[in-house]
Amino acid sequence: MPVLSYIQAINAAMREEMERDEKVFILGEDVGKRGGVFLATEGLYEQFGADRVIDTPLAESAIAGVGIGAAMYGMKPIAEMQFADFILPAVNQIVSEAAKLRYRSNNDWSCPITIRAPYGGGVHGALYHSQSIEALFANQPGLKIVIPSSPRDAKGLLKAAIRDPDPVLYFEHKKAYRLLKEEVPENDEVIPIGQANQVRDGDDLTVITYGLPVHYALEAANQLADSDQIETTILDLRTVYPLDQAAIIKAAQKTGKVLLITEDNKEGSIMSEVAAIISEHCLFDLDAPIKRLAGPDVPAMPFAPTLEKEFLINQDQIKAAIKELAAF
Amino acid sequence: MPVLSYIQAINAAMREEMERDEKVFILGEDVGKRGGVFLATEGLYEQFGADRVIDTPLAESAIAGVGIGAAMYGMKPIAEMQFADFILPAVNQIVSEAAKLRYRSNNDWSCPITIRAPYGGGVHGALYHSQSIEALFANQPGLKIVIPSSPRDAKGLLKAAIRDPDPVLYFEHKKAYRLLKEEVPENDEVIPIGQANQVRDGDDLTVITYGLPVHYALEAANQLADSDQIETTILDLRTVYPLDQAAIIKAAQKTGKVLLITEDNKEGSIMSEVAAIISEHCLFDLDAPIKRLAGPDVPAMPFAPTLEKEFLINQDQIKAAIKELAAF
Amino acid sequence: MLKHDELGLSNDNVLEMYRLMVLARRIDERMWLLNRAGKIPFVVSCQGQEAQQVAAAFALDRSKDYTAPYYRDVGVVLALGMTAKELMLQAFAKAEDPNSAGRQMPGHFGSQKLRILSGSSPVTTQVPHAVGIGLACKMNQDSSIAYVTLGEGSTNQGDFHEGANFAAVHKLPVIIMVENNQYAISVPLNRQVACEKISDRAIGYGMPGVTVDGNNPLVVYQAVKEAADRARSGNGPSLIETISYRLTPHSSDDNERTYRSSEEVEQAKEKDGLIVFKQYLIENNVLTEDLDAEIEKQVKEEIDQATDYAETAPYPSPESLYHGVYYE
Amino acid sequence: MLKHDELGLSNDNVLEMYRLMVLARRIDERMWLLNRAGKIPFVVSCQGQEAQQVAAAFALDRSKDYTAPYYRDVGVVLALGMTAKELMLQAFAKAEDPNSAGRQMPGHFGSQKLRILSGSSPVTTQVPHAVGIGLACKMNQDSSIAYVTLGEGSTNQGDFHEGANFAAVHKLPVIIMVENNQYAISVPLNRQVACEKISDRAIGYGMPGVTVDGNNPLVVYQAVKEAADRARSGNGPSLIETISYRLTPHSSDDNERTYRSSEEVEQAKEKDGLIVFKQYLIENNVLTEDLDAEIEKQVKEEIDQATDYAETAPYPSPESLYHGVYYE
Ligand SMILES: Cc1ncc(C[n+]2csc(CCOP(=O)(O)OP(=O)(O)O)c2C)c(N)n1
Ligand SMILES: Cc1ncc(C[n+]2csc(CCOP(=O)(O)OP(=O)(O)O)c2C)c(N)n1
Ligand SMILES: [Mg+2]
Ligand SMILES: [Mg+2]
Repeated sequence: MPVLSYIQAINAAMREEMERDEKVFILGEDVGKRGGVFLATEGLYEQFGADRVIDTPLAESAIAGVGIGAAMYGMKPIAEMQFADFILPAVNQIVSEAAKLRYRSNNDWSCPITIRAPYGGGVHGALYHSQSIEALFANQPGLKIVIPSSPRDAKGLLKAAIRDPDPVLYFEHKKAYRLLKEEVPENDEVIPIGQANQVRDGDDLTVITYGLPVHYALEAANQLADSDQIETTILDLRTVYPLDQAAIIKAAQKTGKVLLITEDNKEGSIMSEVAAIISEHCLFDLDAPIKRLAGPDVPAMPFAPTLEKEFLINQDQIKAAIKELAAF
Repeated sequence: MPVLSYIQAINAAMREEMERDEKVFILGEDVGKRGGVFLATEGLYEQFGADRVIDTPLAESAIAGVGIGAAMYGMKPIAEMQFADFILPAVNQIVSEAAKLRYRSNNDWSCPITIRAPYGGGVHGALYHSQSIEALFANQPGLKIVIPSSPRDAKGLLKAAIRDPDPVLYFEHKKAYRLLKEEVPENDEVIPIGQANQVRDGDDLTVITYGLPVHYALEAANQLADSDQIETTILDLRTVYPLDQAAIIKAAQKTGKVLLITEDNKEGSIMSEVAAIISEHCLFDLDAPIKRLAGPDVPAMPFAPTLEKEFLINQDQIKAAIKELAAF
Repeated sequence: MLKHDELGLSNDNVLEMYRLMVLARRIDERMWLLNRAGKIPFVVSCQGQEAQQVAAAFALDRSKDYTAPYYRDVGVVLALGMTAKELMLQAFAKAEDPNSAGRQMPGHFGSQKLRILSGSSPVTTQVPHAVGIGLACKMNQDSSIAYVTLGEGSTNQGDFHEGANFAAVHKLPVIIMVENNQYAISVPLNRQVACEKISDRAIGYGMPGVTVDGNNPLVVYQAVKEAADRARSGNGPSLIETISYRLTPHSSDDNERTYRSSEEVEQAKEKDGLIVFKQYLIENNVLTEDLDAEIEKQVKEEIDQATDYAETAPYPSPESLYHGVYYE
Repeated sequence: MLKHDELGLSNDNVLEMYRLMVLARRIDERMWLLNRAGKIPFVVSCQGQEAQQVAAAFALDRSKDYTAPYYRDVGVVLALGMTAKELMLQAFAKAEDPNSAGRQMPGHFGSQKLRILSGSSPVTTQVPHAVGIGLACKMNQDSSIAYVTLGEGSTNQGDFHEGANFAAVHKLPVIIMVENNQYAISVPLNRQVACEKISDRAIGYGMPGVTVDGNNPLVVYQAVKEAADRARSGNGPSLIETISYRLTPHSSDDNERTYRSSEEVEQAKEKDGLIVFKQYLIENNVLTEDLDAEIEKQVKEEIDQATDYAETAPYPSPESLYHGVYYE
């Protein structure tokens, strides 16, 4: 198996799906000759031409809306938002249209669009190139929201998103793009949307998280297994909306101690719903209060390195939280 | 004290604030001669003229964005969105701009705008005139979200919103407009934003809710006190973002049994965060799992009366949930 | 004055057009009666716009083109094959309604079979959708084209601009027709736009733009036909503005006396396209008063039957609320 | 050719304009060096647009007008009174940066004192803000006007359309200047718009629109002056398009070789407004090579000092992350 970075895995997923199905095409800003500002679409313009890798005018509501129209026709558009922060002009198209199309037409029309967007901080992106935006969409039935935590997942989940008959928001962590590398199958591995993934097994406590923090949690858990004999179960949500309730309940019950981690602001994050699910279903299984480790409730991650650092969750915090919970 | 309906209280708050402060003005669709499609601004055009009660072109991003610009100048705009469902084209202006203006300028600029919008269902409004849209904004530090549950609160909270130096989203339940009536002080009662309100006292269990369900919960609680001797504490959140953590914790601890009610879809609602707060802070005070009563996870409330009814939470469900929890 | 045979329309063609206009008008009138009798909760009218609607639809290839009509386009959908019965099923919100199975309000059309894109309530979102259809047609060498309508107020939404621009840059087979009926609810044209004609916007997109008399179906037919030919031969999109007047209040919830005089409305009624066209047909010996009476009679019967059927048809079952959120 | 004295500009005026253009250029060049040396994480350039920027600012009443400059407008903010030191403090993300105290990236200007509206990263949101300022000026009988800029690609956003239309309908004192530098990152003009000139959009709003040579600061000055007079005398907004060329890659993160040739860039450099203006000043005996050398020397010293100061200035403290979310 070739070793691919997270962004290479994303690129490979798109290439393979475009080779497999003529209905798949890409539209977005600078996705053509430029290959995307992060190079996610590198080489695709050359391979598939300007008609299937479409540089759009600078207008996100049109990118989403035109994609939705094409999806209604039966195409399988992959719409790229240059940064997740810039998906906001397209919220009406995504929430009022994509999410509700099947429902409002009683299954007559559908909207098989994938909307990709780089999210997350730690890359000196400042307030508007660092945000976690998933919670804003995570109350909209009809949508699915996928956030991969590794190259292999990135590929398999993107393939699933493209093939999905419903609209999928696919958020990719821009710091993971080149940081994460691993062996990724060349074959047609499609990872089902809607299922969380246990990435580590352990009896002392459970960490539930998604995206880049899965990587950090794994590092921390492995170190603490060595240094402190703390054994941690880690559940990677993979799909953050709608949540895999059964997997969350099972993972929480397994250890009775739960640490929830997100890079997003704390209040109103994905982890609020995870905590709510656990508190509805596993109250008597818990041996410690649920703990959330999240970004602070400030509008977004600032530019200055001192502030960016202060905003981001770090390994020390994760380890301290794990130890505290294990000792509870 | 005069008896006012919920919408009359809203109208009175705007009139009084416009009389008090020349910087207050209204902009929105049909707010002028028409007095608003629900008549929330009735009579204000006549009293204050077309320059302070401005009929805008049909464009929500401009209503928000122009309001934000005027607020930067030092004005106190009240922007009306005709229905909360139609705030979505303005999400970028609200989230990227209003919410972040003070922070990104390090307190140099501020944005004292109030954005009013009728939300909620039960009025045959179908998918796009019935939505609860608060959760979409309830992860954005810099914003405040207020939802009054009674005429008196509607007036006092709207006055507070208009005077607030920061952007406030003020959602008014359209079914409450003419359903709810009570005595409302004529004087300058300003109800502070950020503080929940205990509207009923009881030792058996705690209901936490906001908006129109407060009214239903009160009815149910009073009936069950008579019929079943169940005594319920009811906490009206009033401000749904950022939440009044202290009041939530206190109310949960008081009875050890908590029922959370929202008209919104369940997953990712305001009640998810309330449950998370309780599960972080009051685990050992709880005698029963946290229970959430909410709308189903379907895109929105349909038009047909059978479906609207099936979507909406009703008195029977509230009573059954209270009884079940009391008996736990 | 332009004659129908110069446009290649036979006497049968124009009689059929006239019949559909009458049918649309009478359906609308019946709906108001039903609404005032408390039998249906809501009506939004086509009255005053039927002539342009039917004429425009006739200029399309109704066997293969796609349409994204807006809520007043009863004339369009009838011309495309929707029946009075189907419209009444929608008005009564019954399970058999093919548009949405009673989920959406009247005026929210949609039919995969008739290639009518499902519409929502937030105005103007359909413009990018139609552009997406145009894009898909072009990519698939499908000679179908996309036709989309909206009101003049709605042209002030960002989605109009973004959609029109996208269509022009990519030379897509799209016709955007603006039905300018002088009002957006209560807001008259001169408070919506400051340009002389809505079609003046076309030059800013680099597409042809024309303004025609919406009360003269033959000039509308001609303009749409030209635009359709242009689109089908690869020469890109067109903007057409049709001028008429909204003869009813905005909807059954509106009170138009707050913002316009009955004299103004009465004057407009004299120019009603339905009357204008009837006169034309009589003067040109296509229609007689007898034949007209016969048409009216048939239409009435059709509507009577449709109403009876719809009124007694079953509502969607409560359980159906939960279906069609995602692919099942 | 137009002469500066015909415009009422003295020799001192044009020399000062020239000095500011040079200062802007050299600051920008220095930032690239600092970026390539790893000292600052990001640059977004004004190079090629300084002439139009400084000229436009000089046509305003810099003692009272409001501006909403976009990220390339180093020339504008310098002309308004921002200093090299302040810009360097921003580039180094230091606490003393008056724009945002190191919270935002370079190019995100803002100063209450200088009436420069705080800007964000999502493009075009500033257009409605400027319109809101115009509205507030009009309401307060304040003879100030609002000046806003954006790139040609950004005119495709809904906010451009909605903002321009609002300003025109309400005849507000606003100038919208589009700095057309031929590219939006990698996407050339003809993939962004299909109109001949961006100023063709003005007629669709009912406002005057002109296109001028952005490399000739005198014609830019003249156009902005006329628009300012129009705005100040109550005749509403104007649209101005200035044509120039982006001489650098989009930003320090861009690789322009993927989408344009170095020949094309070299050709454009010959028409660089800075060179054109220098020649003009020399030919008109306002500038000599000696004086130019002196200006360059002073500018260099200013930038050296600014850089030294900014480099050693302190970063914002980690604790400051939590401040300024709401009014404190
Ligand atoms: C985004 C959005 N904002 C507001 C509304 C409420 N609304 C429904 S129709 C309408 C006026 C539309 O006017 P126009 O476009 O001229 O169409 P007309 O109804 O006159 O045919 C408004 C404001 C809406 N449906 N969608
Ligand atoms: C809403 C939004 N979408 C995308 C971006 C990313 N982006 C930053 S600048 C830019 C191109 C802007 O082009 P133009 O308007 O021509 O201005 P220029 O940079 O050429 O001066 C893009 C796509 C953004 N900042 N905001
Ligand atoms: Mg209209
Ligand atoms: Mg540009």
